[in-house]
Parts: sequence; C-alpha cells; structure tokens
Amino acid sequence: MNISYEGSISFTQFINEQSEVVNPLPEWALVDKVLVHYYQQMVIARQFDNKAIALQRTGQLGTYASSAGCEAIDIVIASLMHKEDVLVPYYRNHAMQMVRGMKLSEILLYWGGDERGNSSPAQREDFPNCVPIATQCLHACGIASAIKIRNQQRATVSILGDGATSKGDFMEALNVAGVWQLPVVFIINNNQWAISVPRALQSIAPTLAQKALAAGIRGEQVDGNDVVALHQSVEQALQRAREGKGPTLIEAVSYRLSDHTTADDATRYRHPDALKMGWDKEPIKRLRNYLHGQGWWHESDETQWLQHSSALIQDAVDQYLDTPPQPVSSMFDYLYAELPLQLKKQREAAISRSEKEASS
Amino acid sequence: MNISYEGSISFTQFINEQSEVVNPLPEWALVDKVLVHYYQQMVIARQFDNKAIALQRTGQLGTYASSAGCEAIDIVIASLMHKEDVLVPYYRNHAMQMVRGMKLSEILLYWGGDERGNSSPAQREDFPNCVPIATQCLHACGIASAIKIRNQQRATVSILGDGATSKGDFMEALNVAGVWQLPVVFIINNNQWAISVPRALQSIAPTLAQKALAAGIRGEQVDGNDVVALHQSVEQALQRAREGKGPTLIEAVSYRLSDHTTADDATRYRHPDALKMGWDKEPIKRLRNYLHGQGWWHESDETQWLQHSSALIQDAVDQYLDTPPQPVSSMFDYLYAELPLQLKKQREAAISRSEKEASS
Amino acid sequence: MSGQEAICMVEAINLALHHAMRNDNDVIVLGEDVGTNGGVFRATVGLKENFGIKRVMDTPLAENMIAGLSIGMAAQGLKPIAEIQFMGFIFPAMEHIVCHAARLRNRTRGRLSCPLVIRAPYGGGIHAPEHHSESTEAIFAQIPGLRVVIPSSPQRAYGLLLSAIQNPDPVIFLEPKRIYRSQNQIVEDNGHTLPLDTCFTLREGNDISLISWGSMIKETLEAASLLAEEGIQCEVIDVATMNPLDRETILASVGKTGRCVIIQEAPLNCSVGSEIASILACEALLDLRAPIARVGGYDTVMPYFRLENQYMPQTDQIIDAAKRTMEFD
Amino acid sequence: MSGQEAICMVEAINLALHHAMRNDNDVIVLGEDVGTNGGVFRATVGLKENFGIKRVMDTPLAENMIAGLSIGMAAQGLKPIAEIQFMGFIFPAMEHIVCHAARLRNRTRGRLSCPLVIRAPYGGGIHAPEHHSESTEAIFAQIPGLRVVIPSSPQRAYGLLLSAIQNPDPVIFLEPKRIYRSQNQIVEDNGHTLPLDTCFTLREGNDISLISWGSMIKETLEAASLLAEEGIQCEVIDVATMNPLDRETILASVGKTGRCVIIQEAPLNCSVGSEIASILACEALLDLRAPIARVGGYDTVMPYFRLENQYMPQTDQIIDAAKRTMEFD
Ligand SMILES: Cc1ncc(C[n+]2csc(CCOP(=O)(O)OP(=O)(O)O)c2C)c(N)n1
Ligand SMILES: Cc1ncc(C[n+]2csc(CCOP(=O)(O)OP(=O)(O)O)c2C)c(N)n1
Ligand SMILES: [Mg+2]
Ligand SMILES: [Mg+2]
Repeated sequence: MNISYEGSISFTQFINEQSEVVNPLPEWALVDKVLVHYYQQMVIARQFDNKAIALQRTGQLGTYASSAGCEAIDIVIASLMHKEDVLVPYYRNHAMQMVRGMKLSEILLYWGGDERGNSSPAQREDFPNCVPIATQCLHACGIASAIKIRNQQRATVSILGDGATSKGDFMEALNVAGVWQLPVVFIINNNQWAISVPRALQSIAPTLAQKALAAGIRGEQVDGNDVVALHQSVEQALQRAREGKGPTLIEAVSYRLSDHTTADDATRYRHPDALKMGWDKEPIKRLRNYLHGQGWWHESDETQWLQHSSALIQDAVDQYLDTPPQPVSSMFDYLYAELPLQLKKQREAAISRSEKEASS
Repeated sequence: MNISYEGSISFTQFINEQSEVVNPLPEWALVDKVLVHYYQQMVIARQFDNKAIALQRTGQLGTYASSAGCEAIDIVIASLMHKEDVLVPYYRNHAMQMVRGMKLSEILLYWGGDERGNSSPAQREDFPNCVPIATQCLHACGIASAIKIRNQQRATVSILGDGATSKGDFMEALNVAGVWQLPVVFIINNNQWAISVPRALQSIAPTLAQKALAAGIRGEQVDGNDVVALHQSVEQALQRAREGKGPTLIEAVSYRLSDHTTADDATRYRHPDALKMGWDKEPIKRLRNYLHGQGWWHESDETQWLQHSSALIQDAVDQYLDTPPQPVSSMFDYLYAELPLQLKKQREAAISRSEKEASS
Repeated sequence: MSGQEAICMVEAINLALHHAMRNDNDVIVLGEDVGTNGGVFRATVGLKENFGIKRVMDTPLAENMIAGLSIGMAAQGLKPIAEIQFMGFIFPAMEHIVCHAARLRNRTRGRLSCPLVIRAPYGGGIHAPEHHSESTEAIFAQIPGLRVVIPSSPQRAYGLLLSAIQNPDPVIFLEPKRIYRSQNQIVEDNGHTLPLDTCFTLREGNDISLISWGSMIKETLEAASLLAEEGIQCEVIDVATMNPLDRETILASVGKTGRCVIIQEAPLNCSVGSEIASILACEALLDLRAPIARVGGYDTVMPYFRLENQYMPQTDQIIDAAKRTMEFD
Repeated sequence: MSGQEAICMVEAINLALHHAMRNDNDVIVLGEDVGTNGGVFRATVGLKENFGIKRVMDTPLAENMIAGLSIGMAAQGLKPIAEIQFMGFIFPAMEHIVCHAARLRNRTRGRLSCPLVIRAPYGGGIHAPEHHSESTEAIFAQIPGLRVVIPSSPQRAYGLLLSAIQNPDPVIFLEPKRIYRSQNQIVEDNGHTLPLDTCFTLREGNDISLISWGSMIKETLEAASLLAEEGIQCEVIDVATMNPLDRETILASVGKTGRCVIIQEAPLNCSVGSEIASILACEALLDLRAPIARVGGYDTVMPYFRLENQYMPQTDQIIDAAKRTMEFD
C-alpha cells in the first residue's frame, strides 16, 4: 500500500470572539485605517438590513434575505476586489453590492420586485443576484474562462452558502476551475443553516473547504467573523487568481443571525441557545471591541456614524419608494435583442390592457 | 493557523504488471481456487467481447461498448457480491452482469436494441445498463437508502467511468452517501479515457479517489488490473456496507484496450504507444502468467477453457439471433401499469400499421 | 385536523400525506426543509413528529439528488414523495425525471417500476422572488411515462394526491400555491381517491365551454358566474390531469357547446392549452361554431413581482374572450 | 472544403463553424470530444487544428457545467458554441438554459446578454443506443427567451447556423442526425445567413399544406411528389425556427389551401405541432375546409432500435393523412 495523495485544510483566525489577537497581525492591521473602514461599512450593512426588514414588515418590500452575520465576509471581499474583477454573488450579498458601488436604493429596488435592481451601472460586468442555488459558481467559471482566454489579469469571485455546497454545480465548478486553472475564488459563507437544514445534514465532512481537495485545488477555512483572517486569505487568493496561479476555495465560517428570509420563522427549527452563540461570535461587535481597545473608535464615533448611515439609508429608502414602477412594456422589452412579431402583438395587448385598467 | 482536516488516499497492488508479487498475498490467494475462477471468468468475458464486436461489424448487433481492460474489475466485484446485494451498473459491465447470472444471450439482446435485455430474471433487483452518465450513482444511493430504512444487511454497488466523475451526480451521490452513511460501494473504472478525452482533462487532482475526501467518506485507489488488490478492497468495502459502517469509494486504475464503442475510432486521438502500455498492464495476461508460474494453469487448461467458452458463447449467439423481435405493441405495454386511453388507441394504430406493412 | 372543519388546500395536502403515511409504511417523504420545518409552505407539518426521521427526510440541498435518490428508493418498492420546494427549482432534476423515472418500467419491461410522487408548488401571484412563480406544467405533460396532476380545490387536492401516491407510476403533482389558503372546504379524511385521468366538470352549461386547471379555476368560475348573470351559460371543466388528458370529457363538452375558451396561467406557446386546442382542431372541427379562444400568460418571462399582476390572466380577460366567442357566428 | 463540391449537412455545419471562427475571434467551441476527436459526428473536425485549444475546448464530462460555463463566457462577450453530444443528454443543462441563458438579458434589463449557441444532434433512425434518438424540441420551444432552430438541408444548416452564432441571444440549434449525410448540396462558403424567424416554403401548391421540419422534411417532400402524381398539389413548409414561430407564412398557406397536415418526428402531446394546430384553430378556423391532420411519433418512449422504424413516421402515413384530409368535404 502506497500513499498516492495527501491533503489538508487549515483554519485561520487572528482576532477571536473575545476580540483577542490570537495570531500575529499582518502589517496593514496594525494601524486603524482599514479596520475602521471595514467596521464602518459593516455598520451600514447591518443598519440597512434592519431597515429593509422593517420595510418588508410594513409591506413596502418583498421577501428579503438578511445579511446579518455575513457582513465581515461581504465587506472584506468586496473591498479587496478590483473594479475590473467580476463578482458573481448569490442572493445574500447586498453588502458586497454596496461596496461594489451599487446605490442602496437600487438594491432595494431588486427586493421590491423590480428588475432594475439588476441593472445598476455600478455593476459593470458583475452578475445579478442568483436565486437558483449554486448555479452562479459555474457562471463564475465561464467568466474566468473568458478572462483566461483573453489573457487578462482579473479575478472572478463567486460566493455561495453552506447548503449550496451539496449541489452538483458547485462541485462541477471546483473541478473545472482546477483542471483549467481558472482565475476564480470561491467563497462559502458557511452560516450553518440552509433555511431549516443545519450544516451537519449537508455533509458529514468536518469542513466544507475540503471539497477543494476533490478537485485538486487550494482550499482553506477562515473565521468568517474575523475581518483580518478574511482579508489575509482573500487577498492572497485574489492575487493568485489575477496572476494566473489558479483557483482557491475559502470556507468562511459564520453564523446566520436572522431568519433565512423574511418569509421564514427560524424559531420553528433553531434553538435560542444556538442563536445566542452566533451573536457571541458576530463580526461587528467583535471588531468594535477590538477598535475600542486600540483606541481607534469611540462612543462618539459610533453615534456619529450611526447618524450618518441612518441618513444615508433613509435617503435610499425615499429614493426607492419614489421610483415609479416600470411600464408594462418592460415585460417584453428585454427578452430578446429584437422582439419577435408575436411578442410585439402580446406587448401591444398588455399595454392596452393596462391602459384600460388604469382608466377604469 | 490550525489544521482542521487531513486526508489521504492509498494505492493497493499485490501482483504487478510483471506478474510479480509485490505485497504479501492474503490467505485466499495462496491457493488456486479463487484465482483460477477469476481467470476463467475473465477469459469468457474477453471472448464474449470479441464475438460481440464481430457481430456488430457484420450488422448483427448495434453499437457495442467493449469491456476489454475492465474484466478484472467487473469479475471480481460481481463475484464478491451477494445475490441479494444490488448492482447498479453503467453500460460497460457485461462481465458483471454475466457473473450476476444474466444469460449471454440476454446481454446480446440489449446491445441488439431490445429492451428485454434489461428484464432478465437473473437481474432480480439490479438496475439495467445506465446510459446517462453518472446518474446511476444516485439510484444506488436511493436503493441504499431503502436498504437502510428497512434495516437490511445488503450492499449496493455502483460503478462509473473516469469521465463520469466530473458530473455533479457522482459528487452529490458521494455526499449523500456520506451524510446518511449509506450501504453503498462506488467503483470508478478509471480506464483513462472518456471517449476521446483523457483522464488528465477531467480533473487536475492526482487521484479520482480523493473525491471521497470532499464527502468525508473512505476513498482508495487500487490497481484495477490486479484481481488480488481488487478483491481485498472490494471485499472489505462490501462488508462495511452490509454491516452499516458506511460507504466507500474505490478507484480502480485500468486501461481501455478497445475503442470507446464500436461507433468510435480511437486511432483518431490515441497514440499507439499509449495503447501498447495498456496492453502491457492488462489483467488477463498478468494473471495467466502468475497462474502459470504457480503451476495452477497449463497450456492444456487454456485450450480446453477456450473451447468451452467458445461453445458457450456460440450457443448464446445462436439463441440471440433466433429471438424474434418484440411485437409492436411492446412499445406501449410497459409505459404505464395501466395504459391510458389515448395510448390504447395509438397502440391499435401501431399494430394495424405494422400488420399492413407486413402484408404489403 | 379532524376532517370535520373546513380546511384549505395546503391543509388538505397535509391531511392526505398523513393518511398515506399512516396506512402504508412504504410511503416516505423527502426534500428540502420538509422535516423539522414542516415545509416552507407547511405542507409536511407534523409528519416528522408522527413518522420519524427515517420516513421524513431533510435532504442535502440538491434537486437532482432528490430525484435520483427517489428513483432508487421507488425501485426498491418504497413510495417516495419528494418535495421540490418551488417548481422553478425542478430543472436540476430533469434528467432523472425524463430519462429514468418516466422510463424505468418501460426500460425493464416491467421488472422494475417507479412509484414516485414529485410535489411542487407552482404559479405566481404571491409576490415571491424570481423563479418562485412559474407555470411550466407543459414541459412535464409531454414526457411519455409521467402523469401530471394539478388540483384546484382542497377536496380535489386530497383525493388526487392520495391517488398519486397509490399510483404505481411516477406522478408530478403540481400545487397552485396562490390558492393554497384561499378557499376552505370540509375534507373528510376517508382515504377516498379521485381518478388520475379524468377532467372534472365543475359547472354545466350549454353555451360555451371554459376549460382550465389549477389556480385559474378560481377566475374561470368567477367569470362563469358573471357571464351567467348576462345569460351566458358556461360549462366549466377542470382538466386536473394534464397527462393523460381526458379528451372525451373535453370533446363531449365542446360537442355540446360548440364554443370554447381555454384558460391557463402558463405561457401559451407549446402548452397544455395548445394540445387541447389541437385536439379540438383535429377531432372536433365540425363541432366548432367559433374559433377557439385562449387566455393565458404572455410568452415572456414572468416579471418580478411588482408587475406580476399585469402578467397573470384576470377574470375580465376570460369574460371578454367568452363574449367574443359567443358573438361569433 | 472549397464550397464548390456538394457536401452533406454535417459538412455544411463544419463549414459554418470554420467560417464563424475565422471571422470572429470571440467565437469559441466547447463540449465533450469536440477537440482532438472532432466531435462524435465529425461536426467540429479541424477546428482545434485551425484555431487552437484556447478556442476549441474539450470539457470535462458534465452538460450542466458546459451550459453554466457558456453563460459566463457569453456574458463576457464571447460567443460560445456548446455541443451537447446527443439531445438526450441535454437535460442536465436544463436549469442553466431555462433559468439563466434564456433570462440573462431580461433579468438585467439588457445590461448583460447571452449570445450562446447550443448545438445538439436529435432524432432517431440511426440504430443508436437508448437516449440517442429523442426529439424533444418542444420542451425548448416553449421557453421564453430562447430561439429554437432546426435545419433540414445542408444549405439551410449553413445559413441558419451562421445566423444562430451571430444572434445576440441564446439559440438552441438542433441537428437532425438521420439526415446528417443523406443529401449533398453545393454550399457556397460566403457567410450568407438565413433568418431565424421565418419558415421556408419548399414547394408551392394549392391543395393542401404539409407543415414539417427537420428530418421529416425528407419524407414530407417525398409524399408531396407522390401526391403530385395523383394530382394533389401540396405546399410544403419547413418551419425551421420553432421559436419564434413564423405564424404568418403558415396562416397564409393554410389560408390558401384550407387543408393541412402537420408532420413531426416528436411525440404529439404538447408539441410544436400542437402549437401550430392551435394557432390555426384560434386564428384561421374559417379557412379550414377539413380537420387538421397530424402525423408524428407516438406518445410513448422511443423504443430501442430494433423497433424504431415502427415508431418513426413514414412517408405512407403522410400520404394517407393528406388523402383523408383531401377527401373531407
Ligand atoms: C435550486 C434551488 N433549490 C432550492 C431553492 C430554495 N432555497 C432558497 S435558499 C435555500 C437555502 C440555501 O442555503 P445556503 O446555501 O446555506 O445559503 P444561505 O441562504 O444560508 O445563505 C433554499 C433551499 C433555490 N433557491 N434554488
Ligand atoms: C449525460 C451524458 N452525456 C454524454 C454522454 C455520451 N457519452 C457516452 S460514454 C461517454 C464517455 C464516458 O466516459 P467514462 O465515464 O470514462 O466511461 P468509459 O466509457 O470510459 O468506461 C460519453 C461522453 C452520455 N452517455 N451521457
Ligand atoms: Mg447557509
Ligand atoms: Mg473512461
């Protein structure tokens, strides 16, 4: 018996849930700038989230997927991406989209049931939210293939949930990313739940990162509530991708602090103690305590920042609520580059039906 | 940085391609009985294969997928399976089907374009040949789930090609087999080719067995041309499955000695040297040399056995060629347990159309 | 649920699932969130508690896997009821449905079979996100070897689902989620089944046949009532089983009325409505006293929910179509 | 290939692929065995040698992956031509085709688009194994956002495929493999395209319209010739594009002839033929002087090849149907 393969997965953490430094910090994290920036962005994301849920509860928004608990993941990754890199998100990445430059009002538009929430100029070549689980991973590989074919120095980033790791798409994506050495970084937001199904029922494997081993690519686990760990891993993975050194899978271990979406009621399946443990580890408090300890962030900063972000968000909400709906014709106008004749007729019919309704 | 997971894959070989013993043989392999039996079965399989190809070349059989090169894999596994275990094959496992009790004439019927080749009484609960790549792996998991739900002591065996390991089905199957600890054994017949696509283009991973690591299950590599290595690994995996100890993935490293099927011409994409290396490693010659060396098999045995198997195969061919086609009504008779009215009418129409044709 | 108080469709489905699991140990339920959570629409609530996790399985997240597993289970004689959380997520399962579930019996000349039910909520109107509102029943209705069933009331949901579970072949059971909770009926939990090859005539009338199914039955019946006030007597047919289609009931009705409107939520192109119109054009041309009219979804992608009501067929469209058809001479 | 000697359909496809790759660096080809092997039907022969492995990619074995990759590539402005080895193996790709390829433009209000061609040989008649003989074009024809195209001659294959490649939206291009090599035509390699929304009238006639597509065009033209000998002048229409359907040509022809037979290899139920019959029943009822007749595959699974000729529609069935339709008064 010979050993024909050996592989392993590491776990990285710098700042633990008691906000203690457990590994020597990298240079950039020895000064306030980046960490404070991450903190500020996370706060906006959390506030935006609360606002969106409130809007949904009052019938002003559709079903909404909270990002509470994955702010660190989203903010750090999106911050490290270059403009010309491509983001291929799933449906829980508003915070990424915000950092990528989408207006908060545009993000609300999406969750308000309006396709224009996918057509922000700031999205450039980024993909829109992806609802069919794990399919985005293959789109990312296609984008990365195009980048490779054209010899560009860009990275593609795809993010998915722990549940999504069970779907063939994800594993096919890892495999082709490996064999074609594609410039792509896969991030698992392992928030421990796929709606009501706990992580343990998705796979018996102790880590999700080890799925990389199947594909012969780099895989690692990081503390998804620790911005420093995230930054270190993601930065390196992005750089490798841009330099043509191949793909990376990063499992970011987090916890879903909210219901799955506003259509869900997690108390049906989740013990309050589990949720409490999640809150003990969450990224914002952890970083705030650390920043406080370093003297980089004070109560007064907090108050000011909360005010600033509230105003920002309220503006976005106003803008969202003031956006008139798309015309009925929009159901047809983007289906094909050139609308077939029969659909032109249906388009006319739809318009006159809505005019009739409006006038009656 | 901590290590959160480590895994490895072993490679097992007992009798190498020079027919030398490279690891201490297990007890059962120290006497002639089982090895001679394996040898004899492999010879029948190879002869059957040659005959089937000849039939195809003369228009008496449809497209045929040769088993040349995977006889050891098929014969050993099927021999170790219990009658009440369930086989879920792909399309290259005639030798397994033969050992499981199917008549060679029934096997020919399948390749002659007749569904009755899937309805041998000997197949019991075994699945028929599976053409859509890798889908059989999930059927095996379903069967294994039923076995587990019913607390039975049976194993399910599913086999697939190296190309098939790239398809989501396979990876989804490994994953659910792991998380539900299903009584299933997956065997990869890694014959180095998926039609024209070489193994290296399927995955950058050095082994295919390491796909097991993704799912957190046992995985190993064996020499698929070495009946002893196969026997040892498969026996253990089957036993574990029957005892409720969970699934195993075995990558059996072999070489496809033939064209992909009779519809293929491998000279278009395969270098003759590569093929020659395949023939150097092939299982039948390797075992024959070993048996000769042990004095367990002589030229006279060979001559006699070839005669015996030729006769056997010729009988099967005669029986196959004598089998009248199914009636036209058979297109309808098995579609539903109870045929819907409209299909009854179509059935009548088909019958009268064929009667009309027959009489004209 | 005692069966004595009026219940809604999703409760009737839950009742039928309980009934089937109680009466047949081979019936099992699997899918995403069907266990502890009781299904995102609560259709499987209570099953895990009553029948245990061996028979009510929360699966990993992979529809292809759910279908493939179910086929293996069914071949072993279990009767799996697989839930696809929304019909928009059934596509990963297509290969297993088309190539295996629908063919296992035929392929093995009856040696193996596939007594499988795949349940999926379908259709729009609940302001759901993208992919949660499609009506793609026609894709499945055309697959030889499947049955495709759509209930339109709590009672029919109960009886049809029980039939589907008992049926020895694979059944795609599509649930119009918009009316999951919109109508209450007394549903006796008596195990009575309804046939899987028969249309239901919900209202008799001599002037015009309104042929519909699923969630559009509501609007169709409304239209029939309103038309009756104007003296037009509609016959309302609930197709209920898309495959095999009960041509006889449809032909008889149009034979009587000579006029017909087909109403569906799905886009029109290559749909079940196309097939019905085609049957009439081939087999009842002389009965037709007016062109067939069709009311359905536009042949475009279901818009995000802010415009979905502009997409979905409404009662007044049915009335208009029926009147135009009546005016024709 | 010089374009000056007569070539068969698969050669015409190869010619079009070469033309497109030569003239547009963004055109790439991917699939199983498309590179070194030149495709199992030789459709992609020579491409790898001429354009290199960066543009002609042998993929790992996973149709879902092929489709998903292609969408990402297309969104980046490449024009991927993905081969699905046989149409029977397209189902793993369904989710990406339906949920993404067909919707990317609509979903992003035109910000992203998906100029993708998926080629797949379809249909029976070559004595192939199971799953190698299906005709399931209707499943795709009904998906809003796709185009579905089927050529029926070498020249049309060339012109339609070039159009499909240039088209800014996803096109499912289905190749009737039974006639891949059965007919030779001079095909000028001049880059001329054919429209993707237009039926071709292959033969004019006043008595009856024979409407067909793909491999059945051969039998339909045969039937038309034989019927002409008996004095029945058929108009033969090659539908060519299943979606969007050119209703105008069909309506005009039946408007002229008043009689119609629809011929297809696919099963009848919920098919493109159903849609065509439905259009006639809704929009041309008064033109119809006889019931529509339909000739097609049975609504059962395509049998293994020993019986496949009993399954496939034959010329005499078309003749019978046309005669019955002519006799009707
Ligand atoms: C193919 C598919 N199947 C089912 C669903 C319904 N669904 C939406 S989210 C979800 C759970 C996803 O869990 P996970 O991947 O862990 O991501 P999370 O929402 O936890 O971030 C499910 C089952 C879907 N959107 N797509
Ligand atoms: C889903 C699917 N896609 C494509 C094919 C066509 N096809 C048949 S065999 C084959 C290659 C399979 O290679 P491998 O899995 O290595 O098995 P082998 O034939 O080498 O034993 C392909 C692509 C198929 N049968 N099913
Ligand atoms: Mg999750
Ligand atoms: Mg192989």
